[in-house]
This record gives sequence, C-alpha cells and structure tokens, in this order.
Amino acid sequence: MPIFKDKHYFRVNLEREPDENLWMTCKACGELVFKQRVRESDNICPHCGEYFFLTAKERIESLIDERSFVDISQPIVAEDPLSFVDSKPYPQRIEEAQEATGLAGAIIIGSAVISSIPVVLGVMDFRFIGGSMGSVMGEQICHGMEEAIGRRSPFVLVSSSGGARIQEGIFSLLQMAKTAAVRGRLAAERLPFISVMTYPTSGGVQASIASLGDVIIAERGAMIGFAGRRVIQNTIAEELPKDYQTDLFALEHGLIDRVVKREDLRAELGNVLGFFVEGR
Amino acid sequence: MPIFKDKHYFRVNLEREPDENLWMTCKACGELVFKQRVRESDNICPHCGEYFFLTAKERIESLIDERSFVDISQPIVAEDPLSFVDSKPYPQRIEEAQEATGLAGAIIIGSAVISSIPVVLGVMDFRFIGGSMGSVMGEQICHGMEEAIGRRSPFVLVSSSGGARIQEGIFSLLQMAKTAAVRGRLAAERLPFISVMTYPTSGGVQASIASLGDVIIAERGAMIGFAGRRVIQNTIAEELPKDYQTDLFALEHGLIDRVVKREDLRAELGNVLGFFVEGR
Amino acid sequence: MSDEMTLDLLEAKIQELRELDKQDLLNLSSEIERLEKRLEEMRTELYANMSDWERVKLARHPQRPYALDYIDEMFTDFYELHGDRLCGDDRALLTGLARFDGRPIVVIAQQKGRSPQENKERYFGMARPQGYRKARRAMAFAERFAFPVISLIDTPGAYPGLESEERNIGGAIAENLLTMIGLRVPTIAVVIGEGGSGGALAIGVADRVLLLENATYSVISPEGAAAILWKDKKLTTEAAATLNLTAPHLLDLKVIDEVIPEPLGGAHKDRKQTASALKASLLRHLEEISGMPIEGLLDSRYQRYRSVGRYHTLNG
Amino acid sequence: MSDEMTLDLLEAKIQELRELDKQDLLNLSSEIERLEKRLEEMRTELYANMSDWERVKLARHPQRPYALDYIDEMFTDFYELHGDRLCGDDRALLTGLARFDGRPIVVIAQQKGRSPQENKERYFGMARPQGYRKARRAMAFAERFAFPVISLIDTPGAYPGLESEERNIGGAIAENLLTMIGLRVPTIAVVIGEGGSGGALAIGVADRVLLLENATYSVISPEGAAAILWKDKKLTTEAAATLNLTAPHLLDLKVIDEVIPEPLGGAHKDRKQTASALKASLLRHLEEISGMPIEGLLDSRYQRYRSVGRYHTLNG
Ligand SMILES: [Zn+2]
Ligand SMILES: [Zn+2]
Repeated sequence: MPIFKDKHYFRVNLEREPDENLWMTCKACGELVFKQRVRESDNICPHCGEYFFLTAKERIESLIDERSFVDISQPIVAEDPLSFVDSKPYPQRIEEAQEATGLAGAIIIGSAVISSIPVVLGVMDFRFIGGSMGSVMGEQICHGMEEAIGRRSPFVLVSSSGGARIQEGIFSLLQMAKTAAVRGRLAAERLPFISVMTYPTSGGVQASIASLGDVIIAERGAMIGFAGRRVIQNTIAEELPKDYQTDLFALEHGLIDRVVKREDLRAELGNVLGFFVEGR
Repeated sequence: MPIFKDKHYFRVNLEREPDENLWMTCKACGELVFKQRVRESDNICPHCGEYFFLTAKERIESLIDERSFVDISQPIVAEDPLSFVDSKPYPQRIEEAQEATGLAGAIIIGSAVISSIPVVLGVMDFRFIGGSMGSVMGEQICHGMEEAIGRRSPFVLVSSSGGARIQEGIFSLLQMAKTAAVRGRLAAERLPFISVMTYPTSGGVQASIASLGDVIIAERGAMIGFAGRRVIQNTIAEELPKDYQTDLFALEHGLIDRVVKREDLRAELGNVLGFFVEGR
Repeated sequence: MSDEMTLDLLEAKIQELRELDKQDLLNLSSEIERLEKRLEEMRTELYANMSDWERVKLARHPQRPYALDYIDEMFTDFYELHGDRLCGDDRALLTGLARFDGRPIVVIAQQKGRSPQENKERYFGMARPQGYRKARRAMAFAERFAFPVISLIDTPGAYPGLESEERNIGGAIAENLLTMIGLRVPTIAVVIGEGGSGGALAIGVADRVLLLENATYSVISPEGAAAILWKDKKLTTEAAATLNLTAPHLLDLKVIDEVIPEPLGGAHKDRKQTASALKASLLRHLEEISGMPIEGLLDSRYQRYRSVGRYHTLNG
Repeated sequence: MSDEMTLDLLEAKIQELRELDKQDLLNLSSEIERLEKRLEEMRTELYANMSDWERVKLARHPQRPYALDYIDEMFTDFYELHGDRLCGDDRALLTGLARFDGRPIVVIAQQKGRSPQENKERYFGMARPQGYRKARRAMAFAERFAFPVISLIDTPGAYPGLESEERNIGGAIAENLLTMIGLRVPTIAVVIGEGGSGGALAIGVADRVLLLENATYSVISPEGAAAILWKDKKLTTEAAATLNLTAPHLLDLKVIDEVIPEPLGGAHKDRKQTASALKASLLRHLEEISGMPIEGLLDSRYQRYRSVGRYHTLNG
C-alpha cells in the first residue's frame, strides 16, 4: 500500500482496521493475551504489567477523551535537500517508513479533548525513522503551537525520538532553533505547554522543544538525555551508572517535574491542564 | 575623641593627620618599612608583597583618581531597636566602633572618579563591627545606588563584611531584601554595578547585594562564601577542603568573574567601567 | 513553673485515668475533671509566661505541623513540580501548583522530615541552592500564568555545606530576593515554624508576611548568637530573649503584618484549627492584594522593603 | 593528488633550500622560484579539488586559529567574564566584553586548546552545561546594556559525559535557543572551525550566521554519521560528502549568510589575513543590523528561524 508514493497526504484517524489476530503473545511474560484487552488498557500487558510499545495513534487514543481527535497537521511531506544516500536513498527510507506506519511523517498533530479540556496535541511515532526531527516534524510542531495560540488552548507534546533526522543535515539541526522560536511565542501568549517525555526522548529533541515545557512529565520507563550511552563511551570512555538517563535519573537531577505511570498519564494531564482553565 | 557621642555626624575626608611614626614593621617579613611608601603602594609591603589590611579610607584612596572623593553618605547613625545587650550594650559597641574608626557606620558612600569616570562608590570598613550590615549600611547602600541613578553613573561597591549585624536582629536580615530591591532599580535603569569582594565577603552581604553585581571582581586573597567554616563544621561536621571559600574556589565554581591583585584593582575598575561610558 | 513536657505527661496520665475509670467503673469523673481544669490553668500560665527560648522550642517541636500538613489542610489538588532544571531536586523545598478556595496558586514551601530517614532526605528542612533555584523557577512559572504565590517558611536556615558553597548558595539566595521584589503577581509569605535567616528570607519577600503565633523569624539562631556574641553556647535563653524573634516582638517591630493564633500548647495540639485560622487569614490578605492593580502592588512591595530599617538622621 | 601534509613538507623544503642558498651563495634562485610556482599550482589544485572530508580535517587543523586568536586580532580590550554563577566556569566556552571598532560588544566563544594540558582544561572545545549557562548570562548582560553579541563557534559538540547529563545539558542548550531567538540586541554568529551539532547551535542563533571558508557546520560529525548510518566508521569521506557540511554547500542551502574567504591552504597559513577578512565582514553586517529598529530585527530573526526547513505541501 504505497499511500504516499503518489504524493498524497492522508489525514490520520483513529478508526482501526479489524485485526485478524485476536490474540497476541506478551514478550515479557510469554502469556497469550487478548488484543482488545491490551488495547483498552493503554497497551499494558494485563498479565505482567509490561508496557508495550505505543504507536502515535495508540498513544493518542490512550490520552484523549473518546472520539475527540481531529488531525490538524499540515499536509506536508519531507524533501531530500541533501540528496542523501546511506544504505539507501533518503526518499526510499521515507517511503518505507510511510508504508510501514501509514503516517506522512514522524509526528501527528491534532486537536483533541483531554479530561474535557480542548488542547492541541502533538505525538511522535518512534517507528518513523526513530521519531527523528527533520523539517516536517519541526514545521508540524510549530504549526501545532500556532494552532494552540489561535485557539487559546494548551499545547501538549508527547516525545518519542532519537533526536535529529541526520538525513536532512543542517536543516534537521535548525529545527531545534525553529521549535524553540515558536515556543517563545506560546510563552508570550501565556499558554501552557506540557511536555511529555516517553521512551526515548533524546538528542536534538531533548535539547530543544521537549525540555522547554512549562511542566515536563516523563512516562515511567522513559529514557531521557542528550548523548547516548554509546556516544559517551566512544568519545570519552567514561563509566556510566546503571540508572544513566532513566526517568528517575532525570527526576533526581531536576530535568523533569514528574514521573507518571502510563495508566495514570491521562488523569495526570487532566489534573495539570485543569490549573490553566478558567473556573476549574 | 568621642566624636559621635553628641550625635554628630562627620563627613569622611581623605586628608590624613600627620603620623608620628614614620616607620612600621611588616608582620609577614619582619622588615622595617617606610609608612609613606606602604601607603603609596596600596598598603602592600614593598619588601615581601604582603597585603596589609585596608581601612575603608585607605581602600578608597587606593582606587580613585586623586582628590576626587566627596562623601555623599546620608547623615544617619544606628539605633538600637532591640535594646540589644550581649557582652556590652549595642549603643556602647557602636560608639566604640565609631571612636576606633572615626566613621559613623561600617560603610562610606561617596562620589569619586576612577580612571576619569565619575562613579558612586561604597566601601565597607571591616573594623566597624566586622563590616556587618545593619540598617545604616543597608540604607547607605540604597542611597548610593539611588545617587548613581540620579547621576546616571555606575555604582561600585567594595565589600568587606562578616555578614549581618546580629545586634539589629530582623532589621539586619531585611537589609538583604532592601539592598536587592534597590539593586533592581539600578538594573532597570541599565546602569552598571561593579561588585568588588575583598577579605572577607560572607554571610548576609555575600548572599545579597555583593553577589548581584553585573561584574563581580574579587581581590586576590579574598574570602568569599555564605557559611563560615566553623558553622559548617558545627552543623554538619563535614570535611572542608583547604581552598574552601578562597578567591580561587569562588572563581572555579563560577561565583565571580575575576580575581585581581590589589595593585591592579584600580586599573581593572577603569577597564571595566570604560565599557559602559559612551565614546571610550 | 512547669514545662511543656511535664504538662504533656500529665495530659497523658489523665487520659489513662479516664480509660481506667471507663473500664473499671471507679467513678473518678469529678477527680478527673478537677485534674483537667488544673492542667488547663497550668497550660495557660505556661504559655502566658513562656520565654522566647521556650517558644523557639515550640517552633521546632517535633509534633508541629509541617508545610505539607498545611498544604493538605488549606489547599486542594496540590501538584508538586520537581527540579531546578539545572542539577537537582531539593526535597527540603517543595514547589507546586494547588487550588486555594478554587483558585490556582503556586506554592513554595520548606518541608522538614518527621523520621530520621525523611530528615536525611529533606536535610532537616535546610534547602540547598537547587532548592532556591527550583523556587525561582516556580516564581517565573507563577508570573507567566498570573498565579499568586504563597510561600510557607520553615527552616533552620539554608544548608551550610561544601556542596552549597560550590553551587553558590549566597548567589542563589540573592537572586531570589531580586526576583521576588519584582514578581508581577500577588505574594504572601507565612512563617509556620522556624524562619531561619537568609534561607527563610530567600522565599520570604512578599506583599504580606505573616507568622504563626509560635513561629520565629530571626537573623540567626539563639544557639548561633550565643556562640558568636556571648561566646557561650549555653546562653541560648538570653540570646533568644534579646533577638526579638517571636511573633509579638516582630509585630511590635512592624516587620510582619499579622500573627495567626495557635491553640493553647501550640499548633500541634490542633492542626486543623491552626490551618483553618491560617487559611482564613490568607484568604483575606490574598483578596486584598489581588484586588490591587499590579503596578500599585509592586510599588507598595518596593516601598515596604525600601523603607525597612531603624536609624536616625543627624545634622550632616 | 597530493595532500596537504605533503605540500607543507614541500614548502618546508623550499624554505630550507632558500636558507642554504643564502648562506652558501649557490645561486639557486631560479630553481627555487620554479619550485614555488609548482607548489602554488599544486595547492590551488588541491584546494579546488578538496573533498569535504579534507575540508573537515582542515576545519580541525591543529594549527588553525582558535577563538582567542581572532579575538586578539579583531577586537581590543577583551575583558573576560567568568562563571555561570551556578556551579562552575567552563574553559571551553569563553564570555567577555570587548571593543569592536571602538564599540563595546559581548563576545561568546568556544575555545579549543593547543597543548594536551590546555585541551584537558578546555575539554577540546566541548562545552558543558556550565559553559552554556555562562553564555546565557553573557546574553542577559548584553541585553541589559544594549551591547551587540558576537559569537565564535568552534566545537566538536557539547561535552558528552555523565556530569553533563546530570546538569541537564539538553535543557541548557534548549534554554539558550529560546534566549537567543528573543535577545533584544543585534547578534552575529561565526563558525570559525567546527560547528558541531547542538553544542554549536546553542550559541549560534543569530541575526547573521557566517562561516569561514574551511569551517564546517553539521548536525553530526562525519565519523558519527558513518558509524550510525553506514555502520562503518571508516566511511567518513562518504559521510562528509553527503552531510553537506562545508561552506559552499551551506551557502547553497541558504542557511548561512556569507562565507569569509581564507588564504590558500587555510586560515592558519595567514591568521592576520583571515582575521582581517572576517573583521571586515563582521563590521559590515553589524552596521547593517545595528541600523535596524530592534523590533524589526527581532521579527526578521524570528522569521529566519520560523521558516527554516525543506518540505513540500500536498493536497490535504
Ligand atoms: Zn506480560
Ligand atoms: Zn613584608
């Protein structure tokens, strides 16, 4: 299903195709679990509590009031300004990611309602080239914040990213400045920005927009930090503690405000957003 | 010479009484040195380089262009709002300090010219009850900054203080907030504040006005910090390194901008002030 | 004169008598009543004649309600915000959002520990630079969203240690003073226990400054003053008396706005009653200052601190 | 094709010949001249055909002028300001006041070390959070006194280490981006050597962004890209070519404003000439942006970064 090959842009909707396999096996505990049940419990294994990896759509579903989501992203897709080829050409990599995920890029921007509060929501999808931030993600995040300004509503960003989209070179780097710039406007408008960091939030995303939340909430089990374990060990051969870049490491060192279990995240967002809504 | 007993306030001037002893012995090297020579070299032993302790008057003399000083302090003296008595009544302590120093309080405020740049200058005198900050010093510092605003000139403060004037209790503590408040006005007026820390700059003075300089310069040999060695060892029995609260410790940990030798301080001030003066 | 501990013991004994009476039907009720009346009298006398040093001990009483107790009683939906975004999360100084009478506020509070373990984590309520910088972040947050700031002060002082000095504890306190004086939202500070020196003031510059009846606020601890000025640590009673650090003195000196009464015996004798009195006072003050235009409020706050001090003017 | 080192060796040999000729009167001048001409030709060819990877090596050349060399050549009265007021003074990132053509400016500069000892102190030009926070302090300073900011970028990247993470290196970089985009003074950034990733950008958001001819600016080092994308560290030449990290590429991509020419062989062949070319360019740009009203300047800066990126729009 080469849905983007003909340069078409599809809106995301959360309706799912019926799945032929009703059951799945949990990798953590080995139990056979009913898929529908897993889905209803935020992709947590009902048996052992393991967090299954969430796609962006699943993440959105797990956070918002039912049927409140509308895709409001820009109809844009990546270019290949560097004619980048590593093990394969960048356009091919994009297409493969699009086909694999059914998404146009590594982030979905939508309007939604969380605990009855209208918000603009951005959610990254790690499957899409490691959730890396290129020109499209940068633009979508900025668009999301501008929509939030237009609607006078809070902005919520759920990060899941390895960092910059190397294949877009300097353009990828500059998205850090771009998103920070628009974040400044959001602040000037006194609209809240809640940054949710999930596994992983690192590199250029952690070193820009994700760290600029008024409130920063980490999902339990998140990995949070700038330079990966390997980079450090290659560059300076330093011993790293076991808890390096874990959620609790980030909390202990003051990088984030809170660590929250996946099943509590929806209520948590409702709680914190409530402070910014008149008369609640 | 009980000059303050009759509630009189004397302006400071830098003219000195002729001294009967033309020579003094350096405590560091034991050499007999010519007093006039010592005075002309910023109270540094011409023989061994030892820094002799500077009174506020001597400090002023060592920093400013000759004959440029005018005392512009407020004609105020301390009260005894707590009727404080420790080993002696507070008023008696004040009087003794006044008699010993010839000063009305622990700080002198004046207008002066440094490297041809007009400034308002505040200089503490450690001999006056450890240079401690009570209501008078707080008021004088604020007055100095307000004079700087009125004259559109930089403010230079040379600290030498053990901290708060305990004998004035809560009033002493609140001088920290008071001086910070007026410092905010100086900043709003975009006038530079150069804080010079000398031996010692500690406690409530270090934790307020002295640490709020746009530029913070420490004289070599200064002791800089909040809680003294004894307090820490009494409270938490922690081992402290040898360089604890030294000038270099403060520099290494980012508390201050520069460490400068006494003989270079005048030129240093000229240098830095020059940046803020139109057309230099 | 009896001290507090004796009276507490007496109170416990009376309670035991009452139990005994109930179980074994000894019919001691009139004796018990007489004992209770006597206890009440002694307590009134004790608290009427309480020395400042006794009051210091009450301010530090291990059963005294701490910040989280007041937060729990007075506010709803406390949502703690952690971390200074620089290097740490100080557990001696908490910041967070809460609702006060339905209205969002920012809370800054020093928190002591009850257990040795908790005190280890909370450094006995002595905040480090990361705590003061977290507070400053909370202030900026409050300003961005126009939330009033309420700070609850309860600290022996800033934590004095090598790490604190290495992280510029003095500078951190100084920056907070500067920030609070210009903070563009209504601010109230309450000393609920110990108001210890610069470490207290660093979250205590506000439009209104309140004290609980048995709280203290001082430039130095009585022990510290005794050691430095009297050169004798044992003279704490004298030092306490001379420092004028209790609520009545501070009110006399006009450096605080109001004293919130505590139950006989101290806040810990009736936590709910204390919190309720404090809440009423906070509400009243908050309403007053929230009604003022922000420029006027900032101007009053500035004048308050600009004019603080006692000196007299002579002929120059 | 000859590489740079061979040509440098040849240059040295010619110099030796000249010395010999002078001393012993061998009259080799015409041969020497011919050799020099040949050297010049080879160098021109080398630099015309230089691969991007060769240019990366030039950007990292150990003889290349570093920030303090340019500061020395272009500015007067450099007055270094130390410390972040929080915990440290990073020697990989310098801040200070200086005069540029007589006018006070704030300088922010990444500084590599020449000797192993200096590199240890300066972390090979890799700044830590305390460096980026010192830079942020310098920016606030510049804003208070309306001094333009000139930053000189030369870093392999932010220092990746446990301490950096513990002090929130990512947050420090992010805060700088936010600060620079809104800084109410004219700002110019110049990449003088290596513009390494977020560590470079954290002092590189400006009204004008310039590059020296042999400087590079990239989201990742060629070595890093080779290891991650090609899974082969040896493919740095390919990675370098693909990353478009050299001045001509970056100019083509319209992400920088101007390339400042270097002498044949690189900036280190004539430090004064390079500095002088850079100074002229800086002066011109500074004059342009200083002439603009600050609101207009901020708006242009905002638009510059708001619009950066390459994507195309489809039917939604
Ligand atoms: Zn399972
Ligand atoms: Zn000597």
